[in-house]
Order: sequence, then C-alpha cells, then structure tokens
Amino acid sequence: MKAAGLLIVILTGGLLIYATADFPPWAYPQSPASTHVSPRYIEKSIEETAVPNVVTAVLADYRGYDTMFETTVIFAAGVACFLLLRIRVEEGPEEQLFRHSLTGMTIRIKDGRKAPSDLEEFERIDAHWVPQDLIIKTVCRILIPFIQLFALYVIAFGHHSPGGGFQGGVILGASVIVLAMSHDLRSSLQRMGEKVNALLCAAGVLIYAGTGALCLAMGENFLDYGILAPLFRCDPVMARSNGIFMVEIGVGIAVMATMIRIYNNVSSAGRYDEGL
Amino acid sequence: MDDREIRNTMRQQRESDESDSLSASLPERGGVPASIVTFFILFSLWIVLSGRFDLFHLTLGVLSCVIVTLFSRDLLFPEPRARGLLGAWIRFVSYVPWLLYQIFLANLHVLYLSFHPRMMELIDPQIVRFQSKLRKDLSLVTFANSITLTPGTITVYVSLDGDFSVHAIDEKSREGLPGEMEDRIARAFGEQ
Amino acid sequence: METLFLFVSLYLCLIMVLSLYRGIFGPTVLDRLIGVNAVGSKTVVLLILIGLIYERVDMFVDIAMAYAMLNFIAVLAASRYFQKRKGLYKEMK
Amino acid sequence: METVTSIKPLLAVLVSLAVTPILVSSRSPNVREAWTFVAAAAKFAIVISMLPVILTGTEIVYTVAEFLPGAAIRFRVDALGMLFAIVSSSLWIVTSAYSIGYMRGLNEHSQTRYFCFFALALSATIGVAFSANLLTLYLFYEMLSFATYPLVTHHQDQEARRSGRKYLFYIVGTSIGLVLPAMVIAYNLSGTLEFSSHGFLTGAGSKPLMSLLLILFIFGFAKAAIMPLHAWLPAAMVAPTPVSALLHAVAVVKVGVFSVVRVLTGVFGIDLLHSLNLGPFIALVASVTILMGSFIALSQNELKRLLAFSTIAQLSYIVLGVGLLSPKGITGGLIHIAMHAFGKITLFFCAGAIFVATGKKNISEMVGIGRRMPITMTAFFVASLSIIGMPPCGGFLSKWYLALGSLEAHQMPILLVLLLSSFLNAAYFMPIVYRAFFCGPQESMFESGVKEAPAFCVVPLVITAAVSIVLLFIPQPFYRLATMMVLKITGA
Amino acid sequence: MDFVVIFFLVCGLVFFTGGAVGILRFPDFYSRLHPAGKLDTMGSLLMMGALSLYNLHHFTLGNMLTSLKIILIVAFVFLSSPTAIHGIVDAGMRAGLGPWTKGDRRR
Amino acid sequence: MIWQLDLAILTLVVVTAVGAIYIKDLLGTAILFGAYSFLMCLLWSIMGAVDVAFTEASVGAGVSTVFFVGAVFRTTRRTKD
Amino acid sequence: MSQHYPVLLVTVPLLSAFLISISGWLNKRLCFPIAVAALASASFFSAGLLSKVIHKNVVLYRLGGWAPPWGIAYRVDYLNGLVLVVVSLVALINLISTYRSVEREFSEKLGAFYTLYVLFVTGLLGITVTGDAFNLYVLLEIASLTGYGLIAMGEEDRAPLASLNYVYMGTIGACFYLLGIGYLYIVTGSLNMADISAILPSLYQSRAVLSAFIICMVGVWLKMAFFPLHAWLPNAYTFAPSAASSLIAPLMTKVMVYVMLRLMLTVFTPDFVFSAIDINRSIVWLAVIAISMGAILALTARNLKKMLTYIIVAEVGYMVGGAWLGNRAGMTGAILHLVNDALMTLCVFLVVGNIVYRMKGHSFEDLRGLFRKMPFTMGAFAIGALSIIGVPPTCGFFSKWYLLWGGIQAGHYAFVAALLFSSLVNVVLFFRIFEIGYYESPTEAHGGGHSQGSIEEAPLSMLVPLYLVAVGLVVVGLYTGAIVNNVIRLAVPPGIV
Amino acid sequence: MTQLLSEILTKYNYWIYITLMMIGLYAMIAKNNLVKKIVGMNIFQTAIILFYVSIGSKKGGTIPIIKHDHGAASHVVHAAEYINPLPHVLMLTAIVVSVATLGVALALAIKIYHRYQSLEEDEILAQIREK
Repeated sequence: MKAAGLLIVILTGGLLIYATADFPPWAYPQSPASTHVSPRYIEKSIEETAVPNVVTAVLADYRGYDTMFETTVIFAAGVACFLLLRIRVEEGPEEQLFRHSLTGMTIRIKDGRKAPSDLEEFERIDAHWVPQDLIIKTVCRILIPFIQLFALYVIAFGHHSPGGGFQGGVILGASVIVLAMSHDLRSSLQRMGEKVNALLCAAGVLIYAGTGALCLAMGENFLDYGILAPLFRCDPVMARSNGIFMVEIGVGIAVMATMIRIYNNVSSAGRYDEGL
Repeated sequence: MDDREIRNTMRQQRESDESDSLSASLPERGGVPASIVTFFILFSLWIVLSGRFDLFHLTLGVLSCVIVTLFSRDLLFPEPRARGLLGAWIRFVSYVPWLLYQIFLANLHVLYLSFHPRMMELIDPQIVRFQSKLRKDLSLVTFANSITLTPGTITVYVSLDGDFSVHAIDEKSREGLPGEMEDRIARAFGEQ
Repeated sequence: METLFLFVSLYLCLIMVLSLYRGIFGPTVLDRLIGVNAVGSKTVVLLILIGLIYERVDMFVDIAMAYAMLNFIAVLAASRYFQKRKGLYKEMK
Repeated sequence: METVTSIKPLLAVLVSLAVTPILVSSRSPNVREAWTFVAAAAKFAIVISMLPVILTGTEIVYTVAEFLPGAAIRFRVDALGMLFAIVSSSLWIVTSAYSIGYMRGLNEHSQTRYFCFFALALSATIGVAFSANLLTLYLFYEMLSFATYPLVTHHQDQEARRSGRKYLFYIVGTSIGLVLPAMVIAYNLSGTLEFSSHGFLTGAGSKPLMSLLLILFIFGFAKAAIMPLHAWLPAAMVAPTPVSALLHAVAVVKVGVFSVVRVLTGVFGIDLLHSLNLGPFIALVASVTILMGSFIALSQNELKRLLAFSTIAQLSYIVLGVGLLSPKGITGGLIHIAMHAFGKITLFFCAGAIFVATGKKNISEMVGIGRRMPITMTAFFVASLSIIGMPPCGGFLSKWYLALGSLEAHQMPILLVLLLSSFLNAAYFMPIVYRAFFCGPQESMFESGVKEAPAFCVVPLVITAAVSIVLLFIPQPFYRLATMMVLKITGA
Repeated sequence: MDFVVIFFLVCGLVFFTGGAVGILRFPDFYSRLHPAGKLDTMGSLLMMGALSLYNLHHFTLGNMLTSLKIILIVAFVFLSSPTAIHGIVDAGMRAGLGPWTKGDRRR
Repeated sequence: MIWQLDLAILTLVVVTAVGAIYIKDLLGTAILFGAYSFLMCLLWSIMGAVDVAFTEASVGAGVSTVFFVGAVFRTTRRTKD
Repeated sequence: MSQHYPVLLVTVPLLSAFLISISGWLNKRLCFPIAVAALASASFFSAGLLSKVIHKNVVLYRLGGWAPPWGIAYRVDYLNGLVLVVVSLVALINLISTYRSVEREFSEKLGAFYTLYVLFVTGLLGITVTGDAFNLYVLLEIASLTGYGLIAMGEEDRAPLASLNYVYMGTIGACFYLLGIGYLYIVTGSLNMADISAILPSLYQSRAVLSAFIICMVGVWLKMAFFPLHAWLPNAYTFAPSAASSLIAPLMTKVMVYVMLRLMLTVFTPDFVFSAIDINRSIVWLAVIAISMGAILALTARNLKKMLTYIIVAEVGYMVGGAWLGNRAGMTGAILHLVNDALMTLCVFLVVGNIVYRMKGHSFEDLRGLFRKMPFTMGAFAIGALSIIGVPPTCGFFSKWYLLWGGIQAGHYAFVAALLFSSLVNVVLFFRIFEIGYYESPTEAHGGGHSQGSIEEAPLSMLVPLYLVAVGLVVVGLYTGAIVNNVIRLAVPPGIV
Repeated sequence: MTQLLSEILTKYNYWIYITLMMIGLYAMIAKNNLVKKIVGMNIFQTAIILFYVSIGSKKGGTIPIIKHDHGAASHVVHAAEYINPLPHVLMLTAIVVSVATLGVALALAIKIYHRYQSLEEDEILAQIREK
C-alpha cells in the first residue's frame, strides 16, 4: 500500500508539476485570471451592490447561488451527522449516574431501573465526572457574551470588513461550544435544545433560499435582490446590499446551528448526555 | 482530592441555593437589573467594534446586543441584579497597572531563567498549597489568573474554598505567595 | 517602517519554528499543546503586522480577534480531553 | 410491390400477449383454458384474414417504432411470413387442446405459468414470422428464447436445470455472441436492416467479410439446430410433450430456420450468394446436419430424443433447399416448413399420448402398443410417412421439390444426400411402427387396461395426421405462398 | 514616536524569543508552561501595544477605534491566556503527569 | 502578497503537515492540525485573502480542531502509524 | 412562469428539503407528502424544460440576474434536458416505492432521511442543469455528502466503513475536479462553461489545459467508479439501506457520466478531446478492461446486491468507452445508455428493495424459491435483467446497439468483444439468480413455517412503481427512435461524425 | 540554469501546493488509521485552497475591500489595485465543504469505532473477515 501510494503520489505530482510550466508566473497582474472576469467585480461592486467588500458582494450576490448551496452543504452535513450518530438514550445499554447534590454521593443506575423520583435533589452527571473547573468556568462565562457579540458584529459588518455570515456563524457556534465545554453539554442544551437547534438549522437556510424565492415571487430572477427595493424602501442598489445582508443572516443562523449540532453529536457520540 | 471535590460541590450547591433564595425573596433589592448592565457593556463594546455610527448600524448594534443579552444575561452576571458595579470597576482598573508591573517583573525573571546557561540548576519546581482568604468566585479567579501571570508560578488547582495549588518554578517565586497580591485583589473586589 | 515590520514578521516566523519544534517533537501531547498555543499567540501578532504591511490594519484586526478567541477554544478542548480521560499514557502503546 | 398499412400484424402478435394478464389473474382452470382458446382462435382468425391480401401479391406493413433509419420495429407480412404464421397459429389451436388433455392427464403443477408462457412464445413466433427487418426478427427471436425457458424447464428439477442451462447457453449465447455483432456489422455496412427481396448487403463488402457474416448468421440462429450447435434440442426434450410438440417441432426450431432463410434471402439475397459462390457451403453444412442427425436418431431409444434428432435432420432440409439457390429447391424448402410441422407435431403428440396413457418413454418398451392405442399409432404411422417423404403424405411434395431443385442446381451429391436421408428416416421410424402393430400378442408389454389417451389428446393428433395427408392433395395455400416468395426473391 | 514603537517591538520580540527558547529548554511540561504562559502574553502585549501606537500615526476616529480593538485583543489575551495555561496544567495533573523535581532527568 | 513571509510560512506549513501525519498519537495529530490551520490562515492573509483567512481562522483553528478532539475523545487516541 | 423552470427545478426541492427537516421535528407524517410533492414538481419542471428545449433549442437562466461570465447561469440543452427528466423521475418513483421500507428502517429519523434524500436529488438536478463549472462542484459536494449519510445508514455493520471509504474516494474525486477547474481558471480566467470553451481553442497546445483535462477526468472517473478507481462502489452500494441504494445506484454514476460528457462536449469541445490530444483509443482500452473486469468481478459475488454493483462498474465502462469512441454512434450510445442504465438499475434495485423488505437479506441463499414467493417482483426483475443483458425490446438493447455500432465504426473490435462478453456474462449472472429462485426450494429459516408456494408478495405500494419502471423499460426501448431523433441526435455536437 | 531558477522563483507557490497536496494524498492512500486519513483529506483540501488563493494573488494589489470613505463620491476603482476576489469566494465555499465533509467523516469514524473498537483499517478488515 505504501509503495503504491508513493507511486500514485509521484505520478500525480509529476503531472501537476508538468502543468505548472504553462502557468503565468505567480501573482502576475496580467494573468488571465486577473484580467478576464474579476475586474468587473472589483470595479463595479460598489456601483452595483453598494458593498465595499468585494468578496462579500461576489459571494452573496454575483455568485450568491453558490453560497446558497454552500450553506446547504453545511446543513446537509448537520443532518447527516444527526442521522448517523443520534441515538435515543433509552435505546443503548445505559448506566446513568446521579449525584446527590447535598452529600455528593453518587448513585449508579443500571439500565432498566427507574431514575430517582425526586430529581430536584439528584443531578445527572457524566460518567467521567470531573468537578467543573472554577477558573475555566468563570472565565468562559464572562467571555461568552463578548464572543457572541463579536460574532454578531462579524455578521453585520461583512459588507465593510472581512467576515460575514459564515465566519460569524462559526464563531457564534463556537461560543455555545465553549459553553458546553466549560460547563457541560446539558447546560448548553438547556440554552439551546436539540429541537430548537435543528429548527434553526433549517430556518437559516430557509431564510437564504426564501430571499431568493421572494425575488422570484416578485417577478425577477432567483436571488435578483434588486427587485426587493420596494420592500426595503430604497433604491435597487441599496436593495442589493440589504438583500445580501438578509442572506448573510440566514447563513449565520444556519452555520451556527449546524456547528453546534455537529459538535453535540460528535462529542457525545449521539447520546446527548455528556460531551467533551 | 476527592474529598475536596465533595466539599467544593457542597459549597457550590449551598451558594446556588442562597442565590436562588435571594432572588426569590428579595427581587427589589438595590442595584440595576443585570440585563441592562449587560446590554450597556455590550453596546459600548459594539461601538468600539463597529466604528460606524449611522442609524442602520446602530440599530443593528442594538439588536445584536439585545440578542446576546437575552441569550447570555446570566452568564456575565449570575445574579439577576448587579450592585456596586461602578466602584468595583474603578478599583479593579486601579489594580491593573500594579498587576502589569508585577507581570513585567515576573517576565524578566522567567526571561532570565530561560536564557541562563545553567538554567537547570537555578530552577527547582515544586507545587505549593495554601489557603486563600478570598471568597468570591470572581476574585478567586482573578487571583488565580494573576498568579499564573506573575513570577514563576502557575495555578494548578483552585477550589471554591480558596484552596490553591500552585506550581512554582523556583525558590524566589515560592516566597511571594500569597503575598501582596491577595490583599490587593481583596481590596479591588471589596472583600475587605 | 514597512521593512522593519517585514523583518519583525520574519523573525516571528523563526520563533514559530522553535515553538513548532515542541509541537512536533514534544514528548507528550501536552507539550505539543503548549507549542501550538505558543504558535497561536504569535500568529495573532503576525496578523496585525501583516495588516500594517498592507496598510489595512482595520481589516486584519477582526481576524486577529477571532483568532485569539478561537485559539483559546481549541486549547480548551484539548485540555478538556485530559480532564475527562485520565491517563496520559494509558491509551498509547 | 404494393404495400398496405394495417395494424393487423401487430394485433396478431399482441393478441396472445394481451391474454396473459387474464390468464395470470383467472383462478379457475376452465376459464383460463377457455381464454387460451379464444386467443388462439383470434390469432388464427387475424392471420387468416390477411391471407387474401397477401395472395394478391400485396404486402402488409406496420411500423411500431423507428429507432434508427433503416432499423425500425416494423412488421411486414409477405408470403413467407404468412406461410409460417398460418402453420404456427393453426397449430396453436390444436396444441392448446392437446395441452389441456396432457397437463390435466398428468396433473402437472404451475399450469397457469405454462399457459402464459405458451401464449408469449406464440406471440414471439408470429412476431418473427411478420418481422420486416433483422432488428424486429432479432427482437422476437430473443423474446421467444426467454419465453420458452420456463416451458422447457417446467419440471423444475435437476434435469430440467441442466437442460435449461444448455438451452440458454446455446440459444442466447449464439444470438448475443454471433447474431448481434453480425447485425451491427451489417448495419454498419449498408445502413439498413430492412429485408429486401434481393438482399441489402449487395455490394457492401468484400467476400471474406461476407463469408464471415454468413457464418455468424447461420450459426448464430442456433434455434435452427445446424450441426455443431444442435445439442440444445435433445436436451430440451425434458419439457412437457406439448411444449416439445409445438415449440420444438414447430415454433422454436422453425423460427430458427425461418430466420436463416430470411437472412439468406432478405439480407444476402440469392444473387449475392450466387456471385460469392456461398451456396455450396450452405448446402454442405445442411447436408452434414441431415446425415448426422439421421444417423444419431437411429441409435436413440427414447422416443422424444429420436424425434428431436429427426427434427434436427429435417430442419436442415429447409436450409438445404435455400442453399441450393434454385427456385425449385427454395420452393421445396419453404413448403417443407409446413409439411414437416404437421408431420412432426403429430409424432410428438403421439409420443405424449403414449406417455399420458402408459407412462412409457422408451421405444423398447412400446412393443405391441398399436393394439392398445390403434388411433394414436395409426396417426404415428401416417406422420412418419410424411417425414420420410412417402406419398400419400405432404412430406412427399417437399422432398420432391427439393430433389428437383438439386437437379436444377446440378448438385448431384445433394440428391444422394436426400435419398440417403429418406432411407435413414424410414430405418428409424418403420421399426417402431412395425413392432407396435405386428408383434405377437405374447410379446406385447401392455396389459389390457391400457387404452387410448384422453380425447383432448387424441383428437388433436388425429386432426394433424389428417392434415398431413390432405396437404399432399391440396397444398394450395402453402404452395402458392412458397412460389410467390420464390418469385419475389429470385425475380424470375 | 517611532522610536517608542520600535523599542516596544524589540522588547516584545525579546520576550517572544525568551518564550520560545524557554519552551525548548525547560526540563518538563510544567516548567515549560511558565515561559509559554507568561513570556508570550507579555510579548504580545508589548508588540500589540507598539502596533496600536503606530497605528495612531494618522490620527482619525477610525484609526483610534482600530487601536482600541488591538487593545481589546490584548485584554482578551490577558484573560484567556492564563486560563488556557491553567487548563493545560490541570489536564496534566489529572492525566497524572508528575512534575519534574530537581535532579530528575529532562523529559 | 509578501513573498518573503509567504515562503517562510509555506515551509512551516509543509513541516507541520508532515508532522501531523507522522505523529503516532491521534490527539497530537489533532492539535498539530490546529497549528496547520493557524499557519494556513496566516498564509491566506499574506496573500491578501482576508475573508478566506477569517474563515480558516474560525473553522480551522476553532471548530474543526474541536471536532477532531471530540471525535478522538469518543474513539481512541491509539494509532499504529 | 415557465422561464423560471430551470431554477424552480432545483429550488423547489431545495426549499422542501428544509421544510421536511422542520416537519421532521414538528409532525413526522408530513415529511413524505412534502417530499413527494417536491419531486413531483421537479419532474414536472424537468419535463417542461425538456419540451421547451425540444421546441426552442437552448434555455438559459441567469441567477441573480447577472450575465453569465460574471454570474452563475443555468443552461439547459438537449443533453441535460434529457438527464434532468431521468433523474427527477427515477428519484420520484423510488421515493414512492420505498415509502414502506423507509418507514420501517427510519421510523425515528424520518425527517432527516427525507431531507437528505431530497437534497441528494437537488444536488443531482443542480449538477445537471448548471452551466457553471464551479457551481457544479458545490452541487456535487451536496450530492456526495448526502450520499455518504444515506449510505452509512445501512443496517449492516459494514455500512459506515464502506461509506467512509466512499468519503475518502469521493473527496479525492471532487477535489481533483476542483483542481482541474482551477487549472482551467488560471489559464482562461473564467468559470462559465460556455465562456471557457470559447477561450480554450487558442490554448489547446497548453500543458495546463491538457493536465486540467486529465485531472478533471480522473476526478470524475473516481466519482463514477470507472474501473481501476471503482474500489469504493461495491461495498458502499451493497451495504446501503435499500431505499438509498436504489436511489444512489441508478443516479450517482449516471450523473457523473453526464458530467464527463459535459466536460468533453461543452467545456473541452470534441476538437480538443478527439483531435488535439490523442488518447481516446487508450481510454477505450481502459473501458474494455473496465467492462471485462466488472463482469468478472460480478461473477465472483455471492450476494445479489453486490453482483449488481459490479454490473454497474461494467456499465460505467460501457458509457465511458462509448463516449470515447469518438464517433456519433458511440456518443449517442453513451448518452442513451446513460438514460437506460438509470432505469434498468432502478428496476433491479427496486426489486432488491422488495426482496429485502420481505426476506431481510439479499445473499443468494435468501433468494431460494423466490419465484414462488414473490412471482410479480421476480417478473419485474426478469424484465430488468433482460434489459441489462440487452434483449430487445427493452431499452438496454438499443443503447448497446449504438455502442456496438460505434465500436465497429471506430474499428475498435476489442470494445465490441468486451460488450458482447459482458452481455454473455450478464446472461450467466442473471440466470444463476433465476435458477436459484426457480429451482431451489426456500429454506425454512426464512419461510417462517409457511408451506411452499404460499405467496408473500411485496405490498402493492412497492409493486406498482416497480412495474411502472419495468414497463417503462420496454416503452423507452420502443421509443428509442424518438428519443434519439428528437434529443440525443441534437445533443451530440455536429463536430462528431 | 538561470531559467530554471527563475522558473522556481516565479512558481514556487504552485510547487509547494503540489507538495502539500501529495502529502495529503499519500496520507489518504498509505495510512492505516481512519482518522489519519481524514487529516490527510483535510490537508489535501487545503492544498487546493492554497492553489486557488495563489491564483488570486496579484503583485501590487491590496486586499479586495474597496477603500472608500463614508458616503464620499465614489472614485474610480482600478482593478489592478486589488487582488482578484473570485478565487477567494470560491475557496470560502471549499473551506465550508471541507468542514462539512470533516464533520460527516468524523461521525462515520465514531460509528465505526463503536462497532469494531478500533480505528485501524487492517484490524477492522480482519474482524470483518473473521465473521
């Protein structure tokens, strides 16, 4: 296998290197890639979409359709993870651990038995239970709101600076993941339950596709935000900018929810009882 | 360590009970609702971040801050009402320059160690335990992090009771514990 | 000044090599973690330096900030692993 | 040549196809078999209704779908096809009756399946008869192969499995492996697959290529059981006798021969074969098969296997007739399709009737059976006369024409082959008849309880035997059709 | 002004170098955390301070906010870095890694 | 684009990639893969692809490392190669 | 309205996928109807598009209103109009047919399953309809990713491993494709297929274009499991749940073949593929090996589904070989076989689905006595099998005809021989199955104590779609002429003679 | 020689991306551990991203965010001043795809581990063969 691998690698590499001979030099300003299609984006993006960040303009408008599917890819990954891993806890052979909050005693309940009746005094704990670390917990607690705000800022300012729905969404998701790691998975699930999360996943992409469909419904081509001008009460160029913004919000929501979903499934192996 | 963990958690429970009862029995006690404080802190951060002050972006900021506040109000301030915030901030800010100075010193020390040719002879790492008098979570954490940042010491473990385990790199670093820093933090967080 | 920044950046790269040595050859995983954490902290500075070289710092600051936040998360995750799975060597054969 | 467009050929094909769902769904055996009769009658009626038109020299054409220029699924009813269609559709009626007697008499399982696939097989046969081009012919040829598989392996035991494999191996293997490429090559050469009276390959390729194509086609239609590829036919005799009777005396083997004839006349054309001098080759192959088949038949003990080898030999008469490339010879070959069909089916019916009545399969066990089953054995005698080619049976007519043809073509060896073969035929049929009737009563192997098979078995074989005789005297429709065909292909 | 910036930058670089060298040289995981935790933090403080100062060359509101953001990053690093270090150290303790004491072999 | 830096980081990237693959410990691989992402992020920003860098920072450095660690947590660290 | 068909075709299923996902959490019973509605409307749109294409030539659609080289454009011509109809119909029929088995296997995760299902179809439709090289990549990833998820849900233990192998191979394939597009982009500066092909002629001598072509082809071949790169396919399709395998097996490889054709015909124009570089004969040789090896490997399989998967490998060889013969007949055969093979594979995999539904297995032992137990299912299987063998009037014959014709025209007799060989092997393969089902009596283990001959046919909801497909095989076969004349003849560019 | 040197200097970026890609490909083919293969896969994908971003870079160009003042009259933007944004857009998508693939692949790896208690391909195959 190793030898075969090496052979394949050398052959492929040889082919690829052979091809580089006909490439324009690296970063050559007159290369076809820089002169054929892209100049229009750079020169016209402000005029046509009122978005200075050309990448965002291209991402969400000129090639917005790609981005819709990119978000769908993420969504599909979330659904696939769920489909693959999620197990209802009742199904597997299960040993639940409960800790009596006052005495710190731990009781072990094998599968089939009923959980303690007065659950207020008992708390479900992880199998590898470690007391939550004070420092990490506190610092994360303080940091999370700021991380979230920053994430929202990234989504909102995708027009003017790097960033946008995807990056913001990831950071937003990461903030919830931090919560799950620094406290435990259950407390993050209390804030954002599985169902809510799943609905947000779909809702995010729906916002994106729905914006496109709205344009369609108003009589223009799919994702042609210009037609939304009456809705936003502004001129078509600004309408494009706003359309991009709506789309970015959708992306953000979907990405956030999916990241959380994948994390929850992967780190708890689909049981949703204890995470990393 | 187990026994300590149990104690910790007992205390944790007690505290949360207290806070629950407090919030239940005395909803109207002084101070500002934590969510409002959170909102304003966040909004000031937003101002710094955004750098745009037109209506559209400010609205976005308000919305964002509201969303974050709704989601994580109890994260920033576990109690529903914040009291004495302003004073705490001022005291804390006054603590920071001193801390920075200490950190600078500590860094010089470690720098010296790491470049010293016979470094292996100079260092003598050991884990030190001591009991701190600090009580509040926040002050404990501040103290722990300050220790980590300052002379040749790293907080290994801190319990809710204020039991500290500190890894100190040499004799000199060990001597300074808990030392002046604890007092200053106690002052900064109003525990004295 | 740009030249200076460039050299500073190159020097930082050099330092990163040193940290990466720990990352790659560190005897335990935690040593690797330290090395990688150190690389991360240099990266934040490098990002801002690059921003200054491009004269567009305002654009790079956001990345640096996101970076600082997420680097922290990665380290946290790795350390959580050990908090839950006791035994550094147990699984290694 | 005039052509008329009419949907009748398609209907003739579809009528049995349409009846299969009814057969599948009906619960009562009586209803099922009644429908079989209805379908058979309808098919025969449709075929016959076309006869007057054909006899006027007009051809009926119907295109179902054109998939390539020159290669469509298209029906064209001409004299040859009509001849074949009349034979097979009329015999289906008879066989249906016989099947009822046979299947019920032996209490066979899965009768529904049996009747369904029978109907399908007949569809395919008519389809072959009416096909206007090689593609359609191939289509129905393959359909027939697969439709007869469940019939051949009806007993579903290990022997059936072996025979079924052999059957498929020969039939499908050759059709996919030889005919299909030959067809594609032919299409590639000429751009059409449509049979024409003078062949469409004229001038399309060199002699080696043409010879190759010819070999591919002749051996590719393995249903014609030309010698190296004949082994499936004896093996297929494990099937219930009505299947052997209709399919392996009439439908399947005749489809093979019919296809060969069609290819020789419609694809290559007599002129091309003449000019490339391929006739002797065909004749040689056919002669070898005739003689080998007859010789092997001599040594058979099981009656149905004997009949199978006899069939192999007889089929090649038809090929031989065309291979002579002379009008008389071709006429003889074409008539032989009908003559042999009526004769051989009678023989099979008889074998089946004996099996139903006594359970005996081997010739050696049939001593004295003529006393117990006089009607059956009389019919057997008549049919064997027809196969041997003796008057007063139809077989005489076809052999006569064949002989004339060989004279016409100045092929004396062929004449010898014909004579030798007739002699061999007599040599293996006559002892059976003799021992059945003229052995002493003490040698008879049958108790007095044995009597004729059920009426459903006996009546059909009487009818076919009678027809065999009648055909010598009134060969009209078949002779007329054959000469029309010959006229068309030779242009004389 | 430039001088101050350069000075801080160089200081920061020195700290960073110290950190890297320390990470390489110290004998065990716990002692390696000292340079990693402190020197890197200090180094980034100094360097980012210098850079934010440099950024104020052309004083505009935007630039000031950018500098503020850099300071925010520093603050963030100051909050998170010791926490991360603590997390690592805690992990080491729980993983059962004994600290190096004087006289042991390097590891 | 700043080619000196670019070259330096590229070298580092290759080294890290090789390292990540040759470490006989999956957690180590995961962590080094995080470092690989940092360096990639730097590379993108050096080449001026800020948005890509941002995405790589958030995805590569943050989330995907966490995913890796989570997966290793749920499976095993052991690896033979 | 009708000018929006191209985008509605893709976005209606897309939007409904999200709705399904939502309703999976709120009301599970809605999932199936929404999915059916989505795919039915997709079928409607695709049929509408095809008829529009036939009447009006090419249909263009600008997404976001941007003109093509800058924005993404959809382009429906004869080639993909046909493929679209096939894809949407196959998906719809399979959806309806597998309703029961899905409900049994995925009762808890119905929403997720249907979401992935519809997304998969969306991906395939998008791949087919798009005129933008990069957009194709994204959609390809959607189809692959959902495919991985669907495959890994198989009941058998080995499904996840098979799926993971598919992930590796699929990712390499998709990345190679992406890389090839990158090579094209670096020399042309464009991503729009039409635009690229307009720029390319001046660059035919460029090494970059040549290697871009090779890389793209290798990537696409990986995805379609062309012989030496097929290793992932048999396991992945065998261990997938039956509802997924009967969706993915007919469609995925075919759509990838379509992508190959699209690259060959539209992006790198026949001039380049058949004239500027001289590799077509060797590729056909590869196809010969693929066909033969697929057939031989199928002989070794002891499991119905696995056998069928190897047949797919061989069929891919047919199509690649046909496309690379470099003449009109071969190309027509490849396109026609693409359509036919989708239907044939659907038919036999639906049968396997029915068998699994009743017998809980698909190894050869499970098939004993099946003709008595499930006569109708096996009847349909026979039709499908005959079509794969290539017996007229089923459609398989006609495409094989064109392929043979193309092979003979090109003088590539090895290809002809390989086709015939594989047909014969198919006869052996299928009649082995028939023999098992026909001669052997069912084992007691599966019989559940009921007597021989008792019929335990699949439910009607599975049989009706199955027969729809089986009859469709014949109908498509009969209408081959119409399809070729009205669509495929025009889909093959005039440059190919 | 000088030609070769200049060739290297102008194209080294492409060469290194190939190196990186081959490292990833090698890991995917030759490594035995499933997670290692996933890492290889990611390296492979990033290599392609590197390639695309290299296409986009432009000498003398700045990052593709148009410098503009708030509401000021838009001045003429020259394409040569800014780096080509299109590859960046494409690569954003590619990164997203890679993280999505990563998620699914890891989920699969976990599932496999639960069944076979191993991530080594040969051990798993041995277990399958035993059965």
